[in-house]
Amino acid sequence: MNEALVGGIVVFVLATYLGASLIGRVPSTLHTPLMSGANAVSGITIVGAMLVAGAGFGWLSSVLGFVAIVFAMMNVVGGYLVTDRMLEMFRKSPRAAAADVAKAAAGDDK
Amino acid sequence: MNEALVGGIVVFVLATYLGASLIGRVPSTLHTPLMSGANAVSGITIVGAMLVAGAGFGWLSSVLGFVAIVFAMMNVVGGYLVTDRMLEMFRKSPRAAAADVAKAAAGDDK
Amino acid sequence: MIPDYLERILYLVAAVLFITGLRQLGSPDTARRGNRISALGMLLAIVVTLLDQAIVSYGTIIAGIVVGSAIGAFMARTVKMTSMPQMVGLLNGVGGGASLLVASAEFLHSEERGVAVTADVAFSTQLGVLIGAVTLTGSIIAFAKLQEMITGRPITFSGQQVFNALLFAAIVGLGGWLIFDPNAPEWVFFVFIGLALLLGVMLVLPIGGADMPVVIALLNSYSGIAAAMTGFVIQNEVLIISGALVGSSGIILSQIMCRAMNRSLSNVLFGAFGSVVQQSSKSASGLTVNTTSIEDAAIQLAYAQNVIIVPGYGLAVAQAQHQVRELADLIEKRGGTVKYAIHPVAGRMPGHMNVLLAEANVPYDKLFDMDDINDQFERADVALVVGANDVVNPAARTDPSSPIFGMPILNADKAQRAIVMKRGMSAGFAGIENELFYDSKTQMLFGDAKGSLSKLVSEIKQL
Amino acid sequence: MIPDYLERILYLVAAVLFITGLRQLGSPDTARRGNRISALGMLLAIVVTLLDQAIVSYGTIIAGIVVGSAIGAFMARTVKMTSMPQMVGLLNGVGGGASLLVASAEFLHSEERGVAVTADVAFSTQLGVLIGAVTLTGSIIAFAKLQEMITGRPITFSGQQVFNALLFAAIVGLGGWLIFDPNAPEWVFFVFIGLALLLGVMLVLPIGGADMPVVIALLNSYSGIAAAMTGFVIQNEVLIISGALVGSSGIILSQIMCRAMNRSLSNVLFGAFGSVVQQSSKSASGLTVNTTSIEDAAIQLAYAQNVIIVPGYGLAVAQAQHQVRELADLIEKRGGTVKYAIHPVAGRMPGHMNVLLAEANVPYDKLFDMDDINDQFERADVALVVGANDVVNPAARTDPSSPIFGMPILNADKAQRAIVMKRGMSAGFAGIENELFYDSKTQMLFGDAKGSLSKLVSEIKQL
Ligand SMILES: NC(=O)c1ccc[n+]([C@@H]2O[C@H](COP(=O)([O-])OP(=O)(O)OC[C@H]3O[C@@H](n4cnc5c(N)ncnc54)[C@H](OP(=O)(O)O)[C@@H]3O)[C@@H](O)[C@H]2O)c1
Ligand SMILES: NC(=O)c1ccc[n+]([C@@H]2O[C@H](COP(=O)([O-])OP(=O)(O)OC[C@H]3O[C@@H](n4cnc5c(N)ncnc54)[C@H](OP(=O)(O)O)[C@@H]3O)[C@@H](O)[C@H]2O)c1
Repeated sequence: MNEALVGGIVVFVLATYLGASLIGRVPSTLHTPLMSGANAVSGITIVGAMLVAGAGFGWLSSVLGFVAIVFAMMNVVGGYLVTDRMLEMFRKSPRAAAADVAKAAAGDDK
Repeated sequence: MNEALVGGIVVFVLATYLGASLIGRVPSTLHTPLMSGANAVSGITIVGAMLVAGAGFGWLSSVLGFVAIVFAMMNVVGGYLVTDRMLEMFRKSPRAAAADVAKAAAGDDK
Repeated sequence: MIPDYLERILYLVAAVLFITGLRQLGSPDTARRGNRISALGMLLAIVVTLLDQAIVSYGTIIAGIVVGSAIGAFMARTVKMTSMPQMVGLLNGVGGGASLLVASAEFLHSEERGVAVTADVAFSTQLGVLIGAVTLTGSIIAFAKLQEMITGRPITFSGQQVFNALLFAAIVGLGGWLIFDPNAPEWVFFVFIGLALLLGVMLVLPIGGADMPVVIALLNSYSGIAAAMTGFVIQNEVLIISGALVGSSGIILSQIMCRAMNRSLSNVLFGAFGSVVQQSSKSASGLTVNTTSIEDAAIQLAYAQNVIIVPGYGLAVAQAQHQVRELADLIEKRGGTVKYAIHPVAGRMPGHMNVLLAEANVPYDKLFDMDDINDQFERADVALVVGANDVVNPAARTDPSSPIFGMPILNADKAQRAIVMKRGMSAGFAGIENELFYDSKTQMLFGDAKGSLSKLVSEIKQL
Repeated sequence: MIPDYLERILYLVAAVLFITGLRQLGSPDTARRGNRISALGMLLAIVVTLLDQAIVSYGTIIAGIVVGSAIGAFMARTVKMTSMPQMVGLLNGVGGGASLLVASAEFLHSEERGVAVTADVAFSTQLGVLIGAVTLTGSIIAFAKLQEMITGRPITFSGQQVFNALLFAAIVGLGGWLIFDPNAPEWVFFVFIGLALLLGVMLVLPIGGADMPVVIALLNSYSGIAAAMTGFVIQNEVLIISGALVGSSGIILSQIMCRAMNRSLSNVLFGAFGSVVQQSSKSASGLTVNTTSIEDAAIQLAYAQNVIIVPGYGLAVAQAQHQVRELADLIEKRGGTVKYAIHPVAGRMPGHMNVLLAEANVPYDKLFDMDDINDQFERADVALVVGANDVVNPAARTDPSSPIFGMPILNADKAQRAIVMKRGMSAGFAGIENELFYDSKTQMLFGDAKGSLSKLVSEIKQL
């Protein structure tokens, strides 16, 4: 195994644990936006698509790369916009916000 | 900046975020054991101490390395044992355990 | 055009923005900001990549970005709120498709040059191809099921499990060949892709339409892993980190979603196989229901002080959100108070009822979470159940043999009186009888929810 | 003796064990297992290092491990439960010391060989030295304060802030010199270390003894960062990962601890400077307290049905845990029920009361967390407050100008009657008056808690 691979594995493992610990107790209303927001992040493959399309590897790579960019960009742009639209619907009402503050004040250290 | 340094920074940043997200809502009874358990982990510097002491760098490094090993080992062994002793005192009672189960059953998805 | 180390540091910054964004997405106060922070990270990653030294031609890239963004933006702007889950599924599918294409392009390119790739790169490549392909077709099937282009019922056929096992074995075999024999003929690769695409279809077909949100969350996790594998192939850290983040958070999210429905992930994925069709333990024989008329129900609602409305999947089917709001406004104008009780898994996707009622401009502070309102049912004069069934089924509390036993439910049965609007006596998603309907305090108002609600409104107006 | 890649993978496994262990340490059910998992990770890391190719002589290493382990084990076995915080502080200090030594040894070794180190390695080295040194001496001061070898009060002198600023400037200056001039004379390095050690002392001196648990948690975080810096110096991933883990989790933990006391971290660290000595807003002038006698209190307790005992710091001072248990047993034998109400920050360290009462074998299921018992005070015949003060001060609920306003407190004032045992009318940790003592339902039983409790026991036995 070469250096870079091991480095990649280390980073992969750490990020995996990090991802798992990011999602704690999410209210169920946010499940769909969270799913869709995470989906947009998985569009990061756009980076790979750009590198394939732009590296001048010949026509085959360019074509595949082009389609990959279109796909990934749909995922990215669509994903973030859809999430934003959903969240716009879930604006917090003043009442709920006040309740939260009260809860926090009542001691959120358990 | 060389490869290894950047790799180190990447790993450092990921681990920092990971550490922060590991500690969520800890009941206050566990603050002291958690502190002491984390303290034992910081004894990982034992690895550095061993590398310094054992690398045959000359007497100065050996002496400093020896003292460093003793210190780090005190931290490691003392830390884990003290934590264990404390936690032994905090055994869960059946009552509390049952209450937890009830809570979980009542739906812990908010 | 920027030095290598700077590129890596900037990619790291992008990854940190993803991390911060995802964390903030998990709590209502910060969710919207979190999404934007995450989008900023993506923008940064794209800009940094544009500056990468390996990139020599920009034409294709710019064209692809423009086309893809336009399609994505159009889809996001025009989709109906209630079609969100299938939309997310589709977007997720194309994301997986992108990973598939990138990994394939890398593979074909190194074939072309005749360079022998090391086993670990070959391994990541084939894994990226496999997972990307499964994500692509799996998501398309999920989309089709939710869009009702194909039946929402689990699709099974005899020998399906044997077929799937063989399919999987073939994929593993071909993948192994590709990894360990750098001179494997090219057709092997294409057959490998074909079988992987088929696998995606086969995995999702036997899952019921109502479980698709969970499937999409899971496929989302897959597409993250596919991106991470692609990252190993092209040795790019930001792909590895972000892919792994999505990979693990997606799995956790799908587990949380299952738990809210009181089911296990494996039950969702493989439940259709070998399931002895659950006999509802309580059968309805010998019990009768009280029915009521529009006129009668209208009078009760008109003079009620406290009304709690319990919306369910039937409200979405009937698309009666505007009518329900009209009725509520009317009751309030006559001096009563109306609250909506929102069960976490009412409908067919998390937040379904919130989205639906928000569409009809129901004020957000009239929507109450289960835990906040459950104590108030006892004081309610009428609980108006509109197309909800499982989420008000008392068997979840009382009958350990019921498939929904243990799921927290809304206490509609504790109200002074319950009026239940549905078309007939059919069961809900869980396919079981509901004792509430036979309760002496319950009155059934049969008919399509939209129709009944409109009639109630005009009836009350005349009082 | 093992290949490089395998070493890195095994180190990664060790890091994952730390991660799993720390996560499990945060929840009561899994805490003990988590600690053991983490210890396993450390064992793995040590074994892997023993197999590192760079290690040529084992004598020193084995000797150091044996000596260090023996001392550590001895300390851990013999320390009294109530001295845990200072013990942890001391261990943390030597951990920081180890990082200091490793970084110094690396620096001196490269000096010796006359190789010029790059700026980034020099930077990590000096940071490791600095943080390691601060951790070492800071922890020692914290230890001394908790052990009452020096006064627990904040130690301040005029010009202290100027002095500290100059000290810090000197450290930054010398550090910069060392980083950017590879030919800096050797004395610069030793002066740098000396000043860093002094800084550790100066930072902790002005902090009050009761805040030491927070300081130790923070220094713990520092020692993690020092380890991570050492990792950069010797380019070892497991040091970087584990150090960063501890570094960030330690900071979060110290913030959580501050929040439980309703204070901010910066208030803890710098509160002693420029603090206008807080005048307690309510003064006691004109109010009188009701006192009671042993005989009277004994009768009340003997015939009470419901007694809630509220232990506080005074119980620890008096070391009266065994007497309190004896009294409770006696009441229970006579047919009453006794519960203990545990405030999260009662005493001087988190879990102080739990440890103390566990030492006297009080059954764990008689200890109730604040949230679980606060509703029950109204139904209690007697609330017996043993050496607690701030945690039962109603000003936290009612007086916005009070320094403890907003801290959740135990509702001892809601009980039918409260008996408060303390030596006199001195204030508690927060230094403020307590209205509860002047309440008409409250009776003061003055005297050392241990003495009063023993007398109560013998009195009740004679009834
Ligand atoms: N929210 C999620 O994320 C999610 C995801 C997957 C599965 N689920 C599951 O879905 C279920 C949701 O429960 P629920 O109570 O909302 O719905 P439900 O139990 O599925 O019941 C819906 C009821 O609405 C009635 N209905 C259908 N069309 C109607 C119309 N046009 N007018 C009036 N009534 C109509 C149906 O009865 P008739 O046919 O007799 O009218 C049916 O009994 C739960 O079991 C949950 O676990 C939820
Ligand atoms: N738990 C933690 O982690 C932590 C850490 C740092 C600070 N703190 C702070 O410490 C405080 C803890 O509150 P607390 O109510 O437990 O204690 P407290 O407010 O400090 O009061 C302790 C009381 O015990 C009395 N006492 C002392 N020695 C006694 C003896 N031998 N016999 C009988 N009584 C005796 C003292 O009054 P007399 O002198 O009149 O007898 C004093 O008023 C809080 O303000 C908290 O924020 C806690």
